[in-house]
Amino acid sequence: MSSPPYTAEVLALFERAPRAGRPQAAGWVSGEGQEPLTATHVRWHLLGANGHIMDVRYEVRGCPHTIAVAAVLAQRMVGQSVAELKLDVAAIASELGCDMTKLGRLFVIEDAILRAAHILRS
Amino acid sequence: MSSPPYTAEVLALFERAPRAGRPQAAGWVSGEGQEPLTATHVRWHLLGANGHIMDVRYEVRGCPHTIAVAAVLAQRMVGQSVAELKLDVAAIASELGCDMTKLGRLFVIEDAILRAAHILRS
Amino acid sequence: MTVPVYLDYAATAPVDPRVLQAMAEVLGACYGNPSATHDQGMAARACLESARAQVAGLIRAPAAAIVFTSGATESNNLAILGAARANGDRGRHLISVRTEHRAVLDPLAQLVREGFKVTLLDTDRLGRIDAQQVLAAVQNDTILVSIMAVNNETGVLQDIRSVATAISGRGILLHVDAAQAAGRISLDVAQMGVDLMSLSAHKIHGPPGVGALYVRREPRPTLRPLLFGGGQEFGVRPGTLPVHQIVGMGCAFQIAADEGAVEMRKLSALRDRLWQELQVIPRIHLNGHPTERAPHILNVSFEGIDGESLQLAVSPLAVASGSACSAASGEPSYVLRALGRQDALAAASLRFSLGRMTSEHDIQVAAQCVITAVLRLRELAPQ
Amino acid sequence: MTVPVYLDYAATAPVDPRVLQAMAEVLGACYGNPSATHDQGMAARACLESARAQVAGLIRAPAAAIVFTSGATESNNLAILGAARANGDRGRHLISVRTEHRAVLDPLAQLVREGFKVTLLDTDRLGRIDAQQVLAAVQNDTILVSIMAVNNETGVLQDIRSVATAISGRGILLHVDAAQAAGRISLDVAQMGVDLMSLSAHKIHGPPGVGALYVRREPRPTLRPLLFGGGQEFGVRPGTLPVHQIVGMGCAFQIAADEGAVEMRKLSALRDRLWQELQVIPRIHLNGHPTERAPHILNVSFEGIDGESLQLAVSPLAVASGSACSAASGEPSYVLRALGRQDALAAASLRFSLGRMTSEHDIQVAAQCVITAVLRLRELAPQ
Ligand SMILES: Cc1ncc(COP(=O)(O)O)c(C=O)c1O
Ligand SMILES: Cc1ncc(COP(=O)(O)O)c(C=O)c1O
Repeated sequence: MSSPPYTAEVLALFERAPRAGRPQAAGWVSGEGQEPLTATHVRWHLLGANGHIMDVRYEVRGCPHTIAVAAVLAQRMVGQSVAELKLDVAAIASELGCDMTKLGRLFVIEDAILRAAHILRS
Repeated sequence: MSSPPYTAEVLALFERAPRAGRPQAAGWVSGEGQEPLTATHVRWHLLGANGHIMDVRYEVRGCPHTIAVAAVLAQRMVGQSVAELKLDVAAIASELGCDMTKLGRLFVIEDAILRAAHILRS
Repeated sequence: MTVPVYLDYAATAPVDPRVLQAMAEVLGACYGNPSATHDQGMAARACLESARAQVAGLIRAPAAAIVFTSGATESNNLAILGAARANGDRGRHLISVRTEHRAVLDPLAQLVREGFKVTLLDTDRLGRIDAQQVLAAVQNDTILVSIMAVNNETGVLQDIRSVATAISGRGILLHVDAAQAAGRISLDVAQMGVDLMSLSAHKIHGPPGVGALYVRREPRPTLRPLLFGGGQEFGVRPGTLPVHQIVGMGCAFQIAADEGAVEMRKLSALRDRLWQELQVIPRIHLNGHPTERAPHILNVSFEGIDGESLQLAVSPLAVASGSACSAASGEPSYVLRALGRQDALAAASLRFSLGRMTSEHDIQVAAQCVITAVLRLRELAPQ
Repeated sequence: MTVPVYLDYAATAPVDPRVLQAMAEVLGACYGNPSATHDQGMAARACLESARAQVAGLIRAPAAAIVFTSGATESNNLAILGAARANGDRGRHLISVRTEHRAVLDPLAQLVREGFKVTLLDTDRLGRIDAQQVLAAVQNDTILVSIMAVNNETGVLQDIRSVATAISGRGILLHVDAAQAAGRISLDVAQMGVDLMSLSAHKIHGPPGVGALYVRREPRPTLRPLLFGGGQEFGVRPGTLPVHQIVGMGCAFQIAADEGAVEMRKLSALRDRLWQELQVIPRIHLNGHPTERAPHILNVSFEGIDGESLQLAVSPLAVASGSACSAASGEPSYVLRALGRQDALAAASLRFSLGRMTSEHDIQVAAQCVITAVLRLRELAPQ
């Protein structure tokens, strides 16, 4: 009765999960985020050069919205300046029609990205 | 749920009501019985000769069992001695499969007969 | 034996073939528990929601105000027990009418056992109450008034709207048992000022075993459920929803909305015709109000004969001698007694109730059968 | 899109075509309110009584011990609320189990609000309780023990007979929710020593919206009704009886009596086959007892993945991730948590439930779909 069906966009992102994966090459940095209640777990991989993000990969154990938000963020991060990352998880979640009670677990994505970006900066 | 359907015999007696009617000829005596709760009302007509019952008629306002019991009694009375009338209403009622909670109103028939017989005797 | 003439539509009306069709389709195809989130569950839910809108439509309510139940008996119980138990801290007094259906009177009796007080109003000889009577019965702690729209034995209408107006502004809930009203008279819950309304499917050619309770949205009366477990129907009525039944009810209500006006005219003409034909019998009495009544019911008392013998003599007709619900008990109808009929006369009464399949021929056969029966039984009786 | 594979029979099982046929016949012909005394009423009553005998037959009860209701939810409520309220003067304590259906737990919670005390027993990790546990929980004023025969999420069986033996002679009523048991395991109320048993039609290919409560004859437990008005069903459950629904239930129960043994063997073979196929996935866990369970349910937890994503990934299958009743809430199943599964693992579980129309092909499609989904989601997750 409660949860609305997923939007077509979420469904497509869930099914394809673009840029998902574990990079094997050298030069990538990684950060993690976890939320124990739902066992959501995100590992974020960044490839940086000249203070900019050159490529992104991610691994997710999480609900369809977590996967979809991760996919959108991964797409949008490429080319961004590491110094001024724009990571509005809440905005993307609402773009995707996600139930806002899920925000707690979605911030796990931000945690992972920020940790990876921190390594990149330092 | 409660009241059983009527037996075939009761149905036949109800439909034909043999000997029912109001005699017009002279020589008949009549008696009445009434039960106010159900408005049961019986009028009994006897034609006697030599201390015996020669013929019987009756009028009834009453339930199907009252009509059936009256019809059976009317039949059986013909030929009986007025001095030793056999009027077992309860036995006839049970022969006819009648619900015994109805006995109260069936005795109205006896009342009517006894009154008619009383006139016949005196 | 010929097929008996069925004139007991107020007890239950045979399912309309279109309803049957709609139900068979659901049973054959759209299975799935409407609470489940998979495709079949969702298909079932879609059927359910469109039926909810159809039921709501007939009484001009929003769909979300409809709670499905197992019938008007349950709806009445949910409305009365549910509202009283949920509002017992606000007040302990309820008002209703002596001629209500058992499914209203018996829950009220249960409430009395639970410590509530109930005032039952007397009707006039024509079966009507008026709004001032209700108002006069209101106490400080009155929480609910329950009044039927159409009486199931006599067809008499109550003026619900004027009752609503009389008691408004006091926080008193108004419940209406409309089991015999839906599809027979036009209903508009908002305009009538009703908070709770009980509906049944099988009285208007839907399936038996399904009904609904209209529960006003704003302000929404609080109800204590009768059943617990599952959370369906806004938490008010749990249990796996019988989608085919509900779709059948929706279909029957849709048909009533589309064709009701024409049907009402047809039924009242046939009913008047029957009454006309019966006039050859002397000493008969119409029970209930001569004009303020629903089109599908005619209730007549016959002087000078026994009720049980009357019933047997008219057995080629399927008619009721009082409400179907009290038929088993053999007691003369309490509704007719409340209208002032003596026991014996109340027992010697017939309720003819008409429906979609009733024909002119049915009416003629019925009139002839009753005339013969009554005249013969009178002939048999002492003058 | 291809038609999804339906493996949610424990939520609701599509109506058997023979049942549909029997219902359509009643709806089309044998109309009449079974309380009415005219011919149609009597025809309706005859249908009703033969269905009552069919339902009774499956649990080897006398027909007069069967009370028809709107489903097992109502039956459970009537048994639990009804017995407690009627026996509240004798005692105020009830015993049940943490893994019962909501339609048992929620009425118990209502009784707590009414001043009763309830002990909920914990199961072992395989979902079982034993009779000694029940006996140990008995108090001086225990009036009712309610234990389900077959769990709706895991299929685990409880040994009802040994519970009955353990508590016998103390005047404690034993209620069994057999909604998932009828037609799936053999039942004999006398031999089991049961006083009250809840049954549902739609779990074994009968229509939804109808059920029954078995009420032992001698000694007959007293029950306070939930609904009032009309006197039907021995005064325990009023309302116009939905004859077509009841005939459908009777037909479904008759089929189960005739074909149940063969069907149980078929279902358990298919269920074992599914479990076998799923073995290619590492780190999966069977929920519930490996042998003491009904043939139609398989419940499996998958480590390392998110429950909601699992559900979406297997959406070509109609399966449940927990009970249909708790599906809407989004909470991980309380039944699986009671068996000791952590929240995340409980959420990443699927209940496959099989029925009459399940084929080998369905099982293969389902296994392949689940294998692909689980392996993909694990691939996506951080290692
Ligand atoms: C006025 C009225 N209320 C309630 C009911 C009960 O309806 P249901 O048979 O749907 O329970 C009936 C019919 O018996 C009725 O006529
Ligand atoms: C164990 C159990 N009890 C009770 C019920 C409720 O049955 P019904 O849908 O007939 O109300 C169900 C099904 O949802 C069940 O599985």
